[in-house]
Amino acid sequence: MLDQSEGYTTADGRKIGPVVMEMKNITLRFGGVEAIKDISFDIREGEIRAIIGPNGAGKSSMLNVISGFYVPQEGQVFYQGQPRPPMKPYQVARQGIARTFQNIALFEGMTVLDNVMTGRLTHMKTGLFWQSMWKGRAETEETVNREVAEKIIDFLEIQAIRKTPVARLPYGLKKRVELARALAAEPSLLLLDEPMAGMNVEEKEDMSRFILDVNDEFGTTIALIEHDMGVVMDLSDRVVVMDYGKKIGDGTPDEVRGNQDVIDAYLGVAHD
Amino acid sequence: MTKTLEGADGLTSIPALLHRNATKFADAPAYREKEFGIWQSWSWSQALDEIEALALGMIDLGVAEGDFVAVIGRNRPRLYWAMMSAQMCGAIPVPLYSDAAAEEMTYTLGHCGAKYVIAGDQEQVDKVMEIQGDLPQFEEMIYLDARGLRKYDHEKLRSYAQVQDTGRARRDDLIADMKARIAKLDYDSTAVMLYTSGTTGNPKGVVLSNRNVIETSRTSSEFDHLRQTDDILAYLPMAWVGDFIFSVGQALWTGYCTNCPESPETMMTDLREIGPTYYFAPPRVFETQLTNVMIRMEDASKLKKRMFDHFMAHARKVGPDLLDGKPVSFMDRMKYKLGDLLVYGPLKNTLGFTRVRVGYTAGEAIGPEIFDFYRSLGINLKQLYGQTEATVYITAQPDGEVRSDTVGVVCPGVELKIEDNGEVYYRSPGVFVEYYKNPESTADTKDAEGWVATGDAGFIEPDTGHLRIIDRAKDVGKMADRSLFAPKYVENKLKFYPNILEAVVFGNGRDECTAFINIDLTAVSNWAERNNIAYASYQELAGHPQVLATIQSHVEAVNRSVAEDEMLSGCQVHRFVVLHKELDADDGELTRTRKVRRKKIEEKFHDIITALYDGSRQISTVTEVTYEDGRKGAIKATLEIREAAVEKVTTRMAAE
Amino acid sequence: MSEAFLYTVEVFLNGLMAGVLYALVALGFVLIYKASGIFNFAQGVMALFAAMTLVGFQNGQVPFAHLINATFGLHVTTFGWNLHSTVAVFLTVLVMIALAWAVQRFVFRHLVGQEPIILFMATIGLAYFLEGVADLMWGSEIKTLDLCWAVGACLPQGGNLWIEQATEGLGGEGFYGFFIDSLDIVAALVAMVLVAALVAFAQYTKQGRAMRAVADDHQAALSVGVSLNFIWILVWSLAGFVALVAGIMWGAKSGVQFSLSLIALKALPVLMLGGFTSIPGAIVGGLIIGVGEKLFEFLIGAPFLGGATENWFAYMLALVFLVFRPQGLFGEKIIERV
Amino acid sequence: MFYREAGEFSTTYKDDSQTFPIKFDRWRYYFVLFVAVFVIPFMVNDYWVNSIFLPFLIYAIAAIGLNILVGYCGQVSLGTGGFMAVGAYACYKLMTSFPDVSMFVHVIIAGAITAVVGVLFGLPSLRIKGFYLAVATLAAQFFLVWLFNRVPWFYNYSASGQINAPERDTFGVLITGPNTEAWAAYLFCVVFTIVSAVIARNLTRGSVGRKWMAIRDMDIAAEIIGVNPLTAKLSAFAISSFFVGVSGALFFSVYLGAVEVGEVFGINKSFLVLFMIIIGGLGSIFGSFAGAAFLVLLPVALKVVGVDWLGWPTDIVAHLQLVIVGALIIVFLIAEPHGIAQLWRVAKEKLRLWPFPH
Repeated sequence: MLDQSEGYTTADGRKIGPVVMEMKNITLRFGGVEAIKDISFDIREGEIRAIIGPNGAGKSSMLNVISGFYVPQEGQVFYQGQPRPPMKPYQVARQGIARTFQNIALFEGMTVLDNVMTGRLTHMKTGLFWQSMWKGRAETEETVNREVAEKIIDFLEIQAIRKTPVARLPYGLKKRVELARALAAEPSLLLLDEPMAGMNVEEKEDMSRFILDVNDEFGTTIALIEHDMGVVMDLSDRVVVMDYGKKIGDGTPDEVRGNQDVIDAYLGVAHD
Repeated sequence: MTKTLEGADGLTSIPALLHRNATKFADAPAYREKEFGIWQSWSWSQALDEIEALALGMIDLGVAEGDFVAVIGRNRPRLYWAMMSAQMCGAIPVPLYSDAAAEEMTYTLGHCGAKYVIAGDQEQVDKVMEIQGDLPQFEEMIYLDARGLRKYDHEKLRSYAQVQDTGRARRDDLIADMKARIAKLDYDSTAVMLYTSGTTGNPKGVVLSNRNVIETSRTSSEFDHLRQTDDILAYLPMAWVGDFIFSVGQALWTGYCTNCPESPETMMTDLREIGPTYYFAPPRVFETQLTNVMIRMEDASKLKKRMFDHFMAHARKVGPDLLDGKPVSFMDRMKYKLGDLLVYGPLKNTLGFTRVRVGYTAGEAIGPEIFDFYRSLGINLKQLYGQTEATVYITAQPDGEVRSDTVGVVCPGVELKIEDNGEVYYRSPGVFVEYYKNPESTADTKDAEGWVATGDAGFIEPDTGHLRIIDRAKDVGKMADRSLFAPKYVENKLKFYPNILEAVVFGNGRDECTAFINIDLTAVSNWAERNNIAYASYQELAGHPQVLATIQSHVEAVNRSVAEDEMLSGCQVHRFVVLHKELDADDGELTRTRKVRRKKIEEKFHDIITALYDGSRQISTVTEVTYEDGRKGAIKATLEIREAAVEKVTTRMAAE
Repeated sequence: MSEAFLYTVEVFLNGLMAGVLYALVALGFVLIYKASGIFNFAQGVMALFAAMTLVGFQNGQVPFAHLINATFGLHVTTFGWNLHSTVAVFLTVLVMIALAWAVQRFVFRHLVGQEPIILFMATIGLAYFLEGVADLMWGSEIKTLDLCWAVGACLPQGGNLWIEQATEGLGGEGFYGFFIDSLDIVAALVAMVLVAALVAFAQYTKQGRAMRAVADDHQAALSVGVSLNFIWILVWSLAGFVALVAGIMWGAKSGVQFSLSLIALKALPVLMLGGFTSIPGAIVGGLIIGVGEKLFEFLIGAPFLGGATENWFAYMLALVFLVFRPQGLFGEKIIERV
Repeated sequence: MFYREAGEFSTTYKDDSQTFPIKFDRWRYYFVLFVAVFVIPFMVNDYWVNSIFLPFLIYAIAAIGLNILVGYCGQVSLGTGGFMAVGAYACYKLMTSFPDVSMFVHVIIAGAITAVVGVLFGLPSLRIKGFYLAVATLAAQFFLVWLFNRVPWFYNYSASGQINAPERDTFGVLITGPNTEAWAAYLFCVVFTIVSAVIARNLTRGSVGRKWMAIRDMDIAAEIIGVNPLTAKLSAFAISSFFVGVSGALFFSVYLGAVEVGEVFGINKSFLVLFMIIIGGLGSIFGSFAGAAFLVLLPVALKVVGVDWLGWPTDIVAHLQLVIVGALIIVFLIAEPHGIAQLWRVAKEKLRLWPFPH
């Protein structure tokens, strides 16, 4: 197991910092059902952390706990040192946690650019009055944030569709736009909910490349859940494996690959 | 060589011009690039500042006078600046084709012994790193777009911005040195070295002096009345002499603005946004554009289509005359005005040509109807004839004397002579200094008096003084019956048909001509769609009987027109095959500028050629192809050999 | 028993009666909403339309008489006969079925799969359209509606003497017994019967079951071979019928006029209270609103607020209620997921 | 067809994000402004002003307001009539209590007051959605109308229960009352309309606008990316009600002069304005104008055709109008849910691509 104190250095020589978020003995119930059973793990600064497991293993619930959308009945979530009190989703966002969704949740009525700009909303503070005047503060703020948004757009290579209404885009591109929107918030922790779901091979490759580039370029800490084991393994630094709401493995991809329970979970007793 | 005045207005080097602009047009836009959704702009003074910063940084890096600095990447202001910075260091910029494969690059970089490389992005950096081993003299690489390069070993790698920062930081220490180096540059010191994509053998490094560049730029700018307020779109390979003259030479001389598109994909929309006033494109670009126009109009409503056709017909009738200022009846003028409101204006607008004042095409012959189409819209499209060795300009068409079948009159300062074998020779201030490290071929092309062989065969029309090019001189051969064999001439006639993309005619030393033909996928597939003809692959479409029939009709039409010119009537195509693959630069069948490599093709497809002459009805063959990612593969095909009707004529001996 | 208390009771009873009528209209909404997810704002206008048509038939009016006269300068008004109530009602039912078909065919078939709010706005448009048509057909003047099947077998009018006498003197001298409109009583009875009938229909008939199937799950219903189109026409017809009954009651009570279409507005809070999807909800909601607004007016409105609080009391009540229980009394819980 | 865009490019984000990026549109816009402000006032008579221009301008403001709430923020409201009433009565009270203050001030304050009321009735929107909310807003409608009907303080205890606009001016020019010049009334309203439109545009293209639209398109996602639904929805209610209030104030003081609340600001007013934005186009400022123009001109046109030409009695025409409007709503919802604005957009695209079909 990796040392939990000061971080570590990855195979490709990236420095991984201290713990950003820690899950301590999380248990989550829906009525009688236990979606998550006493799970603990941590996410470190600058690393790509994957949570994998067969369908119905409780991955999504886990992500929703991290994103603060669900509040666990037992256990405690530590974010940047302090225990995190239950809070509204938008407050979580303002703490620097951005996410994408398994089934795309873009704003269909807006253009790509506007969608990405919504990602900047947490950074835009001008009051109603100044906005109604537009000239001056509002316009300046708009420009400043537009620059950031455009950098992201350029980074994810969606310049060509900048002004297209999102509704007209194909699935793969929508996924990318959603990633752009999340990135635009310049999050300190980025959560990806099945980023590869429903993609063909090339799209998956593109997406993986982008995820790596994001982590490489902006040093963003990324936590992603994915049931497609193959993709995740060459993507992430450390992997948590879940099955039936329990944690059955945690460590570097290689460590996890060796883990017998994991092998069983994926090959032995399939349940979906 | 004719010595002209020592440096026009005493401006003897590119840096000098730059300084003049930075003071004379200080705040006028010099460069624009579509990036981050808007057109980032730099005035001349800002540009100078950036360029100096980079130059100083490069001096700091250790760039010495006379060093070669290779520049590789798509058209971007910062790369143009890089070339000028190099000149400011007294070094010689060498722009290279960014789509060149690694081995091609190994040769060029090795040949000029470039110590420094300025690369556009990761792709280029990777290519150079791959071949670093074979480049002993290589020292440092500077990259522009940091994307994906963060993890790279930065021992021999620096970012453009970083170099500029050091340059700015150390300005005071280095500025003197730089000024000194600039001062040393004179009218005959080298401005740039460009590699010609030779149709045979390795590319040659053409050394161009400040004289060459500045003199040509000056005369040609005056010839076309270019203005400081003009706009051009820089999208053609930076390694090509044309781009260097348009985007650097003339841009610096007249001080107009060079605009770079966001990416090749958005090229068309960017063109429309900028709406250049001075525009160059090779015939194939105009051709594809015209094809697209026609295709798009197919889906238009009946009425609109009728209106479009009606007014286009009218435009063809009077458009060119109006452009050449010839007399046109009042009614026709009015009707043209109306057409301009309803069709031409909007069309030019959607194509981005509304503001074009001077448009050029060159490189190969352009189809008359394509040429006339654009002319008739009121776009002042003209042809010029030139080559790297001449720093582009040999002949060009003055406003008002424009025709599709000539390449215009001699440019100011250029002398022309035609040898008896029909080869065209010229002499001008633009004539290149030498082929780098290649005295013998320098000697072959350029004689003691400075006359340069174009390698093209042609003749000057006595009445108009316009030059007409028949073909590559060395390709102009004799047929078995000693009559003149000019393949290019025929090929061009064939290529004027939208359905035909490429054509290669054989027959040198034989008694009959035959041809390979490449269909134009865009045009033909669209035609197939409309006649709902199903096809699975390029190969299948190319082999489709109806397609073959159409092509045959084209070939026969060409034969008729060839027959009219008795000198060349022997070149009628008796048999042809439609090839199963597109001729491609990656397979070495075309040059990077998409000129046909005859030898290569003859070797590669010898079996088909023999079949063309041994009277067999069809031929099965296997061809090796290279895919975009560099992998090689092979495709099998059985090709039908078609007979084409020819005109009977009494051929005259070419000797007479 | 104190007089005040007895008056309160009287008000309460009247409230119940009114509530039953609200419930009746609300029922129409629930039917359509359950089966097609359409929130039919036009329900009230349908009642008006039905009532006017009924009167029109009874008096043998010529449809579009005004229009015809205006265009051709004629002076036609009636055919000069009077139809027997039963026939008139029967004809009106036919008209309502035709209307149901038309609405389905020309409007909602083209809006399948649209957001509920769009459908809702469409029904507002429909309401305007119907109102206009009704006025054009039968003229917009106020009409009196009285149905008689035989001598003495008419819809009763005025206070119910029997109850009045039975309760007279309960509160001593000053109290003359409860005044309750017989029509309300009839209406209440009819409403109850109707509700019972509808429930029975939904439970025990084939179409009824199909209807519920559709309400539960369109796809499933389709897959077992239920014709959505038919079901939708069916529910709209039923709603039309309910509207007719409501129209008769209210028409008989306060004349057939535009204000009649406003009872639909009154039914809305009832639904918000009871939940759009539950028949019992509609009834309970109706009663609560009916009683609530009467009592509020009697106890607070009239004495302290200048009266006429019925106009808004129902809405305020529903509004306040919604804030605490957005899905209504009997409605299913709304769960949000990511 | 008329567009010549080649050579129009933006070198700053300011240029790129302006309302009319294309020169041709920009000039057309300036032209309209010029005509509206410098030409029309000098050629209108009472008839034109009172039967067309005033209602159009004032309804346009109301439509803009409602469009912000419904079209941009996705919160359907049927209480417009009620809120207009608030504006009207607030204006009335202000006019009567502070006779010497300029009408500009009165109207603006009236709008502000309405905004407050709007926020009050917007509170439930935090818990309830869709047509539940729509119906809930009816509460506002009925309660407010009742309030102004029953509480004498609001109509200054006048015997009739009506409110009548006394003569008030701004910069010494008479704006309200029977002796007002047509052009003065017109100019007064035109200023408010233009300013409202500009403000609305500025808000909807900025961050607030995006918050609203995010809420409209997918409220959960919006909250998760950091939009606070409370502020977003309430700001929409506030702004929307402000405009509606202003229009109400103008409607009473400048246009009608005398108001009986039940008649003028009843539920039908709510529907009328709602129809304007449906027909004009949800989520479009231009649509608000188009819709207002359409529904103001329709009755006028019908009257001209029906009454003046065909000589029909007015009531028939009125009924016919109901039928037509109702039908139109349905047709638009079926055929073009984004209304006239969308038709306009499509036409414009076609013109820009001319002669190409797409």
